[in-house]
Amino acid sequence: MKKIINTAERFVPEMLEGIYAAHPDELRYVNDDLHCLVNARTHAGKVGLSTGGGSGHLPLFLGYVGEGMLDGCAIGDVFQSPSAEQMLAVTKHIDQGEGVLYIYGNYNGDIFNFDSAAEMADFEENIRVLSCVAGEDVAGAAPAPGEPNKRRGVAGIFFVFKCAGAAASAGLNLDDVKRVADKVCANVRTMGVALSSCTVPRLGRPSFEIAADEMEIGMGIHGEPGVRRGKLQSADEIVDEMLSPILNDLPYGQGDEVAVLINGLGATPLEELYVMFRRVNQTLGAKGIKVYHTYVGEIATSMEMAGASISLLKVDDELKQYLAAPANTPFFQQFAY
Amino acid sequence: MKKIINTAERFVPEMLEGIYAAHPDELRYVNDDLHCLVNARTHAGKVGLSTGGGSGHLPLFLGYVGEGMLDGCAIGDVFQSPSAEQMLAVTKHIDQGEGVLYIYGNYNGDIFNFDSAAEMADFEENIRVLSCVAGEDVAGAAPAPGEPNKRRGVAGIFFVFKCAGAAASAGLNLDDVKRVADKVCANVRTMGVALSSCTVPRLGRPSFEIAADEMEIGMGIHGEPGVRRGKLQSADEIVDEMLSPILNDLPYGQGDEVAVLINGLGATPLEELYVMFRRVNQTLGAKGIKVYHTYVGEIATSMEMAGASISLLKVDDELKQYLAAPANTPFFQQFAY
Amino acid sequence: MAEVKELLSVWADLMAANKERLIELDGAVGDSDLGLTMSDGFRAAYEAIKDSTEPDIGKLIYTAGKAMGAAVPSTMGTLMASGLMNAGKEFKGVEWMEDRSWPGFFQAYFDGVQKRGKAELGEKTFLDGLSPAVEVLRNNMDDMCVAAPKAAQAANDAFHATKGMLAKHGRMAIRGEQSREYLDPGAAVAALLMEGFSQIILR
Amino acid sequence: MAEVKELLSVWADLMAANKERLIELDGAVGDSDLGLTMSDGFRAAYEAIKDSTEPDIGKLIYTAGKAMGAAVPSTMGTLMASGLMNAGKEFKGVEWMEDRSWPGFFQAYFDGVQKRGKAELGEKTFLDGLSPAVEVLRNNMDDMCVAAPKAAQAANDAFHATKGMLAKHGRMAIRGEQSREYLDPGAAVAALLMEGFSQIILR
Ligand SMILES: Nc1ncnc2c1ncn2[C@@H]1O[C@H](COP(=O)(O)OP(=O)(O)O)[C@@H](O)[C@H]1O
Ligand SMILES: Nc1ncnc2c1ncn2[C@@H]1O[C@H](COP(=O)(O)OP(=O)(O)O)[C@@H](O)[C@H]1O
Ligand SMILES: [Mg+2]
Ligand SMILES: [Mg+2]
Ligand SMILES: [Mg+2]
Ligand SMILES: [Mg+2]
Repeated sequence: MKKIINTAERFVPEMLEGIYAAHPDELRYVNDDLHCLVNARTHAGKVGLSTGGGSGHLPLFLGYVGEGMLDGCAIGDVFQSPSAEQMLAVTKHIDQGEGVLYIYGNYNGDIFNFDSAAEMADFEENIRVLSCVAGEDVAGAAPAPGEPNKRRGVAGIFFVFKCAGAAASAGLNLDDVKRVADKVCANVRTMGVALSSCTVPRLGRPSFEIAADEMEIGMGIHGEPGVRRGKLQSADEIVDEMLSPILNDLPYGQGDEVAVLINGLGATPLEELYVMFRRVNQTLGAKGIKVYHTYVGEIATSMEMAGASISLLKVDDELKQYLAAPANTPFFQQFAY
Repeated sequence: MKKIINTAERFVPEMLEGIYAAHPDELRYVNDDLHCLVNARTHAGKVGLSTGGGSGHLPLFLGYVGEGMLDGCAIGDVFQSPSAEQMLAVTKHIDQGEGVLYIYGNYNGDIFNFDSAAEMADFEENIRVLSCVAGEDVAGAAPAPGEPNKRRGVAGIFFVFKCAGAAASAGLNLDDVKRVADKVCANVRTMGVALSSCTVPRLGRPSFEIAADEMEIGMGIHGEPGVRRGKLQSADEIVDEMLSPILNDLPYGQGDEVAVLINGLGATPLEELYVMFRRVNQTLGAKGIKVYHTYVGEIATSMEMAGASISLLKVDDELKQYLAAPANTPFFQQFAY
Repeated sequence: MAEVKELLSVWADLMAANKERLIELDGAVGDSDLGLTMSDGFRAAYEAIKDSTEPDIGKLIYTAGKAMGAAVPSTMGTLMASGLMNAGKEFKGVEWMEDRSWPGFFQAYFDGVQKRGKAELGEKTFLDGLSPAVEVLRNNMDDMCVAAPKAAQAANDAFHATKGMLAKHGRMAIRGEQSREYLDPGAAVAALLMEGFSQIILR
Repeated sequence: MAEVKELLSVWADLMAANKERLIELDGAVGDSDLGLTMSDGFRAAYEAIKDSTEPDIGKLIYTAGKAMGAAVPSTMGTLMASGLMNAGKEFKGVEWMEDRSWPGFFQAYFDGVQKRGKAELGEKTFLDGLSPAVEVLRNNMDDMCVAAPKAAQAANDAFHATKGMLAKHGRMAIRGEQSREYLDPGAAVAALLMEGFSQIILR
């Protein structure tokens, strides 16, 4: 473990102190708890959007709190859900009387706590809460009809934040914002590859072992096992192996349009992400799928893990409009396109 | 070496293909050479700003070509200067009759080639070229009076791009844009720390060895030796050791204002950069130095090197105005603040 | 009240002693955090009540559960919090823990976990570890000194029996059929809970 | 013309053969690229002219230098390009390389490097490796078979003598006084150039 930290215990609170100090005009915390982060500005009459999840994924989750995206975020310890009480505190602050949508990843801990928080918000505060649970990692099997979705939520949640955020800013009501969020979830698919492990500070050792010449296709963003461990291959081979289950998971026709996200997990240079995008772009072109817009960078990380993920979002005119809307948070800025 | 690439030889051209494919509306290349990158838009009457340098530092250098920043960039192989011919091709394209300012880092290879390019631009094309060479790494000794500056240019060049870019967009002439760029150089100081090496693909092995419990204070962004190798310390201790030579290199008084850049070298998580900023902020606060604005993130990297750098730019009203101006490039977006 | 404090104290110590083992079990199939969350969580639960003078056992247990949920809001942390809080609700107003009350305590714990996690028996979770133990307790209500070690044994057997089961919940479920090859880490926690219970009963 | 092609061919081979050594020398004080840039650069220089039918030796050398500059625009790559291009200018119109011409060739090479790099002798650069060799050539103009191996020896000695010098240029200059402990990698290239020259003269 080679980290620039003081102690493992103080890692998350000190990171948060740094974040509030760096962005004093944009971010606040509520309930006297650094883990309850909200946009410094409120927008009367707007549906509130909240997320939450473990630390160690910056810019995910808190990085997307800001103009045109989310209103609040409950922050957990590294790779740990925040508590229901923290979620509730954020919920109470961001509700403008129009209700709140929770958008979070499909992990047990988060589900249990957001469910509790939603119950408390309803019973104790009379706030209407709906939830959108993102789970788009095709490393997991597609849910059988009627079965709950067990797929993990990974980098694709960024598209949910972006579109739902733009929809809420455009004045849609809670049910409609949820419809937009659900539409994104239904149309986004992700696949990852890991080349090296991250180390959770409090564990003090790598979350998994991987040989110097190996990669693991489909590994999750906390180091959960993937679908295949094997020798490190060329960028084009890796991309092909990642892209094909993504493309097979939704019907694609000639002329369909997608937004692409090539996400770095932490230690992989931007240069390599662009080498990957080159291949993605070639393959999509060959299949007659049009790239509407491309995001390349670190959008959802696993501390210092080396590796990347590819997400495709199949877009229609509505999603295109929300994707292209401006956004301005301390960690993500986008002019309208 | 664990990289998502095809072959070391094709690494840079394939990365560039990916970049042009991802940003088709914003970027172009000239001279039939992927290494000669220019903004897709031209601005009549504007002074042209160009940079150049080796690959492996994304978003540096090419990432700052776009609205409100630079007009073109000549791109070299990993950690290698581009050629004078490539620089000349970019220069010819971006010149709008108002002359061109070269802004680049203080490295021999770049200096020799930019000097050649400037001579050619003058003799062959009648384009007036001025240069601003950024060298702000306090790991090197301050130049004796009358001696040339030997300090390396590192992440602080971002501030030069930002301010000179805003000045050129505001319509200043070549001499004035150079004055602004030089003012930034005179007022910015940087210090780095490395925790792990990067690997140049064509070398295929780490550029230097460093033990699992060691760090090197003052290491350069190509792995050039620093000022002290020692046991990894706590974040606060590391920041203290980096900050004090920065603060000692310029006179600071109560109420002086600075822009801060906490830059990740590649593999260090954003979380840790914020832990560092927390300490920087404390120390500046204790000295009565005001933080005007903070940038935290990967601004100038060394492939997958773990580590970070701290840059302080002492600002006056003019520099504040140029820093706060909007910018929009494929790799860097900023709304006016 | 004394027994409950003692029980939580023993649980805290046991989770701490088994921290590495739980990290390893969870590391094989999940994210390696279970050792940390369980040792921190039960420690927080105990700390929250250890100096309390609250005579109401139910309130005490509820408070411990709430502290656990705030301290370690992970899957198992939240489920253990739900178990404790539900047991607390069940024992509200009770000031004296009789031997015969223990089966009901663990049943309430079980119910709290099931209500939050919505898992069924046989789906390879904590519930599969706890359930046979609760049954043993219920069937040996009259002598906890007999029942408790038997229940501990039953929970431990049940933990080992999770190998072979198909995971339907949490991180392990992603592995599908492959999950059968692994022990369930949450069920190991159930075995530790019953082990701790047996220790305080036999003291 | 044949000698020049041969010389560049030998240089390309020598740089390739010494690639690892140059990487190591540069790795100790710089960025480890020198082995790559020199082997690629001299290869490119040779490739650019090897099939040329250009009779003008000056043009040939100039072309080789330009190719080198485009292929490896690093510090040493650019300096070597400047050296070759300057030598090319000097020998423009010459179609026959006489033995007595070689000192002038290397002097022009030296001048080209110095004009671009603006270093003085004694500042621990390539120039310090080349300069004594040029002097030996000039002093033994009449018999290159004697002069060339002597010059190679002089360049090699001069390379070793860079240990102790204070670096004033490039990456090594940052180290200040500490730079004295190291050999200069660029001077090693000078020694290889003279070694290659000696080889073709003695063939
Ligand atoms: N729905 C559920 N009901 C009961 N127990 C569950 C449920 N889901 C998971 N578990 C238990 O939680 C254990 C994993 O806990 P934990 O490590 O905290 O999860 P994670 O770190 O994956 O969030 C599993 O071994 C299983 O016994
Ligand atoms: N101004 C200069 N004039 C002549 N030679 C120089 C000059 N600066 C550096 N050198 C030579 O260049 C060598 C380093 O070359 P190279 O590895 O290409 O540099 P870098 O990789 O640091 O850009 C030094 O060892 C030195 O001999
Ligand atoms: Mg776990
Ligand atoms: Mg967990
Ligand atoms: Mg070098
Ligand atoms: Mg170099």
